Amino acid sequence: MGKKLLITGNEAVGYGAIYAGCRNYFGYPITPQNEVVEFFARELPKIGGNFVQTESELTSINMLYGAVATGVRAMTSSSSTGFSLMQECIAHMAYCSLPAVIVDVQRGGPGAGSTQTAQMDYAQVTKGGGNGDYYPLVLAPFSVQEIFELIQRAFYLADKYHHPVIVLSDAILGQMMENLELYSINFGPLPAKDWAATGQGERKYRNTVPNIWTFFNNYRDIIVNLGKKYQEITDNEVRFKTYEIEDAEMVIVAYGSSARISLETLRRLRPEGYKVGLIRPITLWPFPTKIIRETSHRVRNFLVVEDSLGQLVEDVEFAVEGRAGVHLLGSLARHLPTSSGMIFPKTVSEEVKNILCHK
Amino acid sequence: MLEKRLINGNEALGYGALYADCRCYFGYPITPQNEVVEFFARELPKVGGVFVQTESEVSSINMLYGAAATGVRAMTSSSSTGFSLMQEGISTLAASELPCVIADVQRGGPGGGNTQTSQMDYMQVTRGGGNGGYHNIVLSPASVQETFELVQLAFCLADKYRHPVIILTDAIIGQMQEGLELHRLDFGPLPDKKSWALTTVGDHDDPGRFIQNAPGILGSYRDYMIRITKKYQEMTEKEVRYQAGHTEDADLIVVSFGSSARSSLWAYHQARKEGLRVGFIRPITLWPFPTQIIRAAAQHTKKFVVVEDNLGQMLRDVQAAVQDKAEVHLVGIAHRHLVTSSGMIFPKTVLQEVKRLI
Amino acid sequence: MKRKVDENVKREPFSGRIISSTIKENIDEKVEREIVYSRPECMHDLPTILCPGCQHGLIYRLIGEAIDELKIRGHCIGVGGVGCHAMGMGMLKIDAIMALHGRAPEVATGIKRSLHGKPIVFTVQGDGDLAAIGMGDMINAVNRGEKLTTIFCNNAGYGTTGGQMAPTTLLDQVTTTTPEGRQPQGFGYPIHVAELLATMTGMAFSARCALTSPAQFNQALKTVKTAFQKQIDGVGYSFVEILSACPPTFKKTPLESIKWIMSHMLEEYPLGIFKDVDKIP
Amino acid sequence: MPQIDHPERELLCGGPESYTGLPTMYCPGCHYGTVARVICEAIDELGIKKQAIGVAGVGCHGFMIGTIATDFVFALHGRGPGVATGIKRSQGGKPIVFTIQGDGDLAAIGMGDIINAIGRGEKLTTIFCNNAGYGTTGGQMAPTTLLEQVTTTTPTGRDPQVAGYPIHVAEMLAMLRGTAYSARGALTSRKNYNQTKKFLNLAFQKQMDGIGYGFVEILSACPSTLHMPPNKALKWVEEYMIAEYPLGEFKNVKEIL
Repeated sequence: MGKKLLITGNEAVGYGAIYAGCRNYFGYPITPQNEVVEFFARELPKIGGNFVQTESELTSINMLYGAVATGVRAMTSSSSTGFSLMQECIAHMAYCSLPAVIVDVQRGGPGAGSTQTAQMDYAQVTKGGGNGDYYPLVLAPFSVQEIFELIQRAFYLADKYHHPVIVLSDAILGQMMENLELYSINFGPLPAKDWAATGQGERKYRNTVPNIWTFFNNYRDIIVNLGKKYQEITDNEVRFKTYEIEDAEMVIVAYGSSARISLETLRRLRPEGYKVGLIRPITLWPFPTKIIRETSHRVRNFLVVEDSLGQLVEDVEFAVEGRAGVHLLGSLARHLPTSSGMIFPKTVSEEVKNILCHK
Repeated sequence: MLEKRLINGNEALGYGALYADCRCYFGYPITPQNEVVEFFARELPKVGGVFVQTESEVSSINMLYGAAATGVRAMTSSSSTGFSLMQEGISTLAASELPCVIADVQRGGPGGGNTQTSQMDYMQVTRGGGNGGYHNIVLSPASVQETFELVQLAFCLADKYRHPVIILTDAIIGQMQEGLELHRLDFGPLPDKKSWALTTVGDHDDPGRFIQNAPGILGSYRDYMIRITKKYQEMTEKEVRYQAGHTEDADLIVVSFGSSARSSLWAYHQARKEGLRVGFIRPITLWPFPTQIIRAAAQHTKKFVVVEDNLGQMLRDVQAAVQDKAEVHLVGIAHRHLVTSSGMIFPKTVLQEVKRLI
Repeated sequence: MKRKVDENVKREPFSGRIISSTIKENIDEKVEREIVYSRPECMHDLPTILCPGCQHGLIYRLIGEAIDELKIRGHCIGVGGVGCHAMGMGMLKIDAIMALHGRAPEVATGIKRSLHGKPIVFTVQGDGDLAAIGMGDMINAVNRGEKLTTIFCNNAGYGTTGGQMAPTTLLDQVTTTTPEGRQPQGFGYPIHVAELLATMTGMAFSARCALTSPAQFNQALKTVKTAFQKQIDGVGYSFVEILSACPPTFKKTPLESIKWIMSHMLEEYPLGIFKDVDKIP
Repeated sequence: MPQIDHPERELLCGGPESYTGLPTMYCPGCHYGTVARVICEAIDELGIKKQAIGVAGVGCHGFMIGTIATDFVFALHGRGPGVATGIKRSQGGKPIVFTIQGDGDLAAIGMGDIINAIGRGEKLTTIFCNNAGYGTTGGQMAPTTLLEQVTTTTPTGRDPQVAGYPIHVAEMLAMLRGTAYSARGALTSRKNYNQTKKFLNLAFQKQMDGIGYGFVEILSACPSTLHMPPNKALKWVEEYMIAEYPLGEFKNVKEIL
């Protein structure tokens, strides 16, 4: 049995990284993810790791780029507006096929937005906020325990595909405290990092990142290979969880903190006899299009619950292909007009009843 | 008589801005859009305008933010990787609802990529590369003349909606020379900026205006969200623009934008000459996307080919539009004629694919 | 004026504010009073939302007084950075805009140039905003020869985000990201922005002030006025660094925070004028 | 290539050991080939080829990745010091990491990055190629462009009222506490070349001894930006650039207090 702690989601990010063998963190303070920076500042020196407080998110991501180019496990974290500053280098790491883990603890947007919770970065992280053809893997946990586990998986996936992986948390998940059981997860063997630039040493050849020969000569193949990699990831890495969708008349789709709210709604509505189910995407890219498409053949209505003006809803509509109604319960359903507002289970229940009664 | 020039697309961007009375430009050199920076460095001082060569794209976009806040017409431009650096700033301009124009002359990516052409920024510009899920109107010209005209339109739309507008061209459109007819477009009256622009309070007993980059921190966040939702709704209803040919009787429709649309257009004309029932749709606004025309066409046309110089980004919007009513194929970067970064999708490749699918 | 004052009233040093008293003061309303000290004209009658003992409120008062004395309220545009210091921007009755983190000099450039140099544009930036993420922006603004004014609030840490290290944090100072104190190995050295910028050709004026005593406040007011004057005269960039207390970051009481500035910060960051020219050759 | 049979031949001068042997991709008269050579020679003299990792910025200088035979990482525009920090720290400080940056890369977009790298007390070496303009993008103004110099974005010459002043990076960085070594060299003569090599040796040595940041600015000619033939460009560097940017050491300390 692993050790148990009562801890915030942001600190679970830190524990997840340490249990995944990550000893390098580069970060800049930004609300609401300061606890991540502070966790590493406190814990990494104790175990001989490197913590660098950078001067900006631009520097964080570029230090990460340098560190992963040497083959070590490293990560950074930020929140929405800081994450926007990182776009160029995330795209560049995808281009160079480098394994990196980046955590985005979402806050309100656009721009500096607010420091409170929101889920407005979905499009940014899944559709590639930077330039060029790239899609980072995106993992969306919905509990403190899952943050811890998905961070470990993120490092594994990054090393397996040599590709940036983003863990998308939000202010609610980051700031709330829950029980956490600590243990390391073994995902099996990984490819060797013989491409890393560590100083030539006894190696016969020198390494450059990106490899300059393909860089100059074979651009089309680099991109086509990226495309193949995306296909492989889409085929193998889709993760999601379903809750009572077998007999459901309508299905809620939600991720992250909204999925918690939706799950609570389910628990309240099922005893009342409402046949409602929940699909919770765990990987946002690759998106679980297939399960939603299959479900859309027998369900009349979908309700997307996300704390934004409608981003996940676009992917759900894409999957449903017009066969069923797709409704959105977004930020406008928050209980307060200020930035501290949240979507409450009560509101979701009302919306579900509303849709089921008017079908 | 209208003045005529033989000019490249990047300079047409500059002329468009001058004809739209834009007198402020902030930019940083990056291939393949250096001609834009150099154009403004040369031309703006002559007309009493402001040109600043910035130290980075981050600076460019933030200077634009300052200039737009004073209510003047201002713009910046960059290319893919520099444009990525602007994401936070663009997101902020959308948050502060400031009118301005940003041009992205696409090059190869991701990241640093290369300096040759590609069309890989589609997702970035249409889905909001920055945080917060905002949407900017994206105009995609396919010729030098259209670049010139769409820049003027962009300034009008920016002022009309009080929102940033993006011009998406690419290295081919930017670098090629074509005939350009210079003329001023009149789009009618626009809302007054006096109510919000920062121009100093003067001697009046004005308490001062405040431009906020964080809509959630002061005041009602919900009001802001309702306002922008309505704004996006209005843009989606009113601003969709596209060019279409033979979509009623086509067995196959080619959908393409920007420089690829030029290759596709030739293939479409050629196919029609040869008696093939081929249609053509060129979205001019990439956001809002012309979903309706494609969805309507999908009722009777069972095959679509998307031609774009990337791994398939607009492809997704077309798939979403046809809703499983038709097959959607891609002619993408794998169809380039060369393996190096100088490769292009040739018109004859498009024609071949069209014939193969028909 | 009649005033009944209890002998047991305790007053805060420097400000003279009453900390505790047993009876309320009784003031005879009928007696004519003269206002000798009040809120500057260009400030809204609003309470600040800063922590007790924070000196950012004072900095805004300083700016307000300088603007009033120079009679430039109608021509000013303020640019606020990201951090607590930006919260004061709403206090001033002038046009104002919020910049992104570190980008205030560029936003100011955009404003100043697009209005053809007419307005008086100043930025208020903190140490995270200016010395960390915005260092390059600042240096390049000076190097471009902009005519702007920057007020730099140096409180040796990141107050807004909960007390992390800033580039200006002193050696051995404990913050949440330097739990063992800032060590040069791994965390580097405190940066002296006023001195660094003074080496640049585009600088017209660079100075450092503190607010630990009324004398220093008056000195600071004079300095800020000079800085604005340099912009009004179109000489070049002007820069004033103001050492200020952040009790939450220091983890000290307001009074101890002031003492700490006097004993530690002043030693690392000497006050004075590092550059003052009337013409840039 | 035709082989000439000439038994008495003696090798007087060859390529440095840490030179890959590839031809450079530079324009005629560009000094960057020479900059690459002087870096190679310094690396050879210190015998650090096997431990060294280079970080190349964006610009023509980035092509030195093809000529200097050490491990290399391409950095994004201006981000060299950040990338180098990541490499150095994640490898426990063992490798000798150097960045090669141009004037756009370092003095414009990357100014904050280098100042903060020094502020953090990094032990790195930066080689700054100052050619008073943006060569790669076709000759625009750089922060180091001289007053009155004509570029494509200052068509009437750089005017301080609108475009500011040339920036003196070596002197400015010498002001910072974390800098152990800062110097400026040129490559206009044999004497300058040797002096520059000495500067580079010292700058690397400061990193190897773990003292602090080493910085060398190298003035170089870019005939394309200057619109001059190679020999005139070289004269221009001698005459105008050295007048604005004096050569020499600005900081050299054995220990940072």
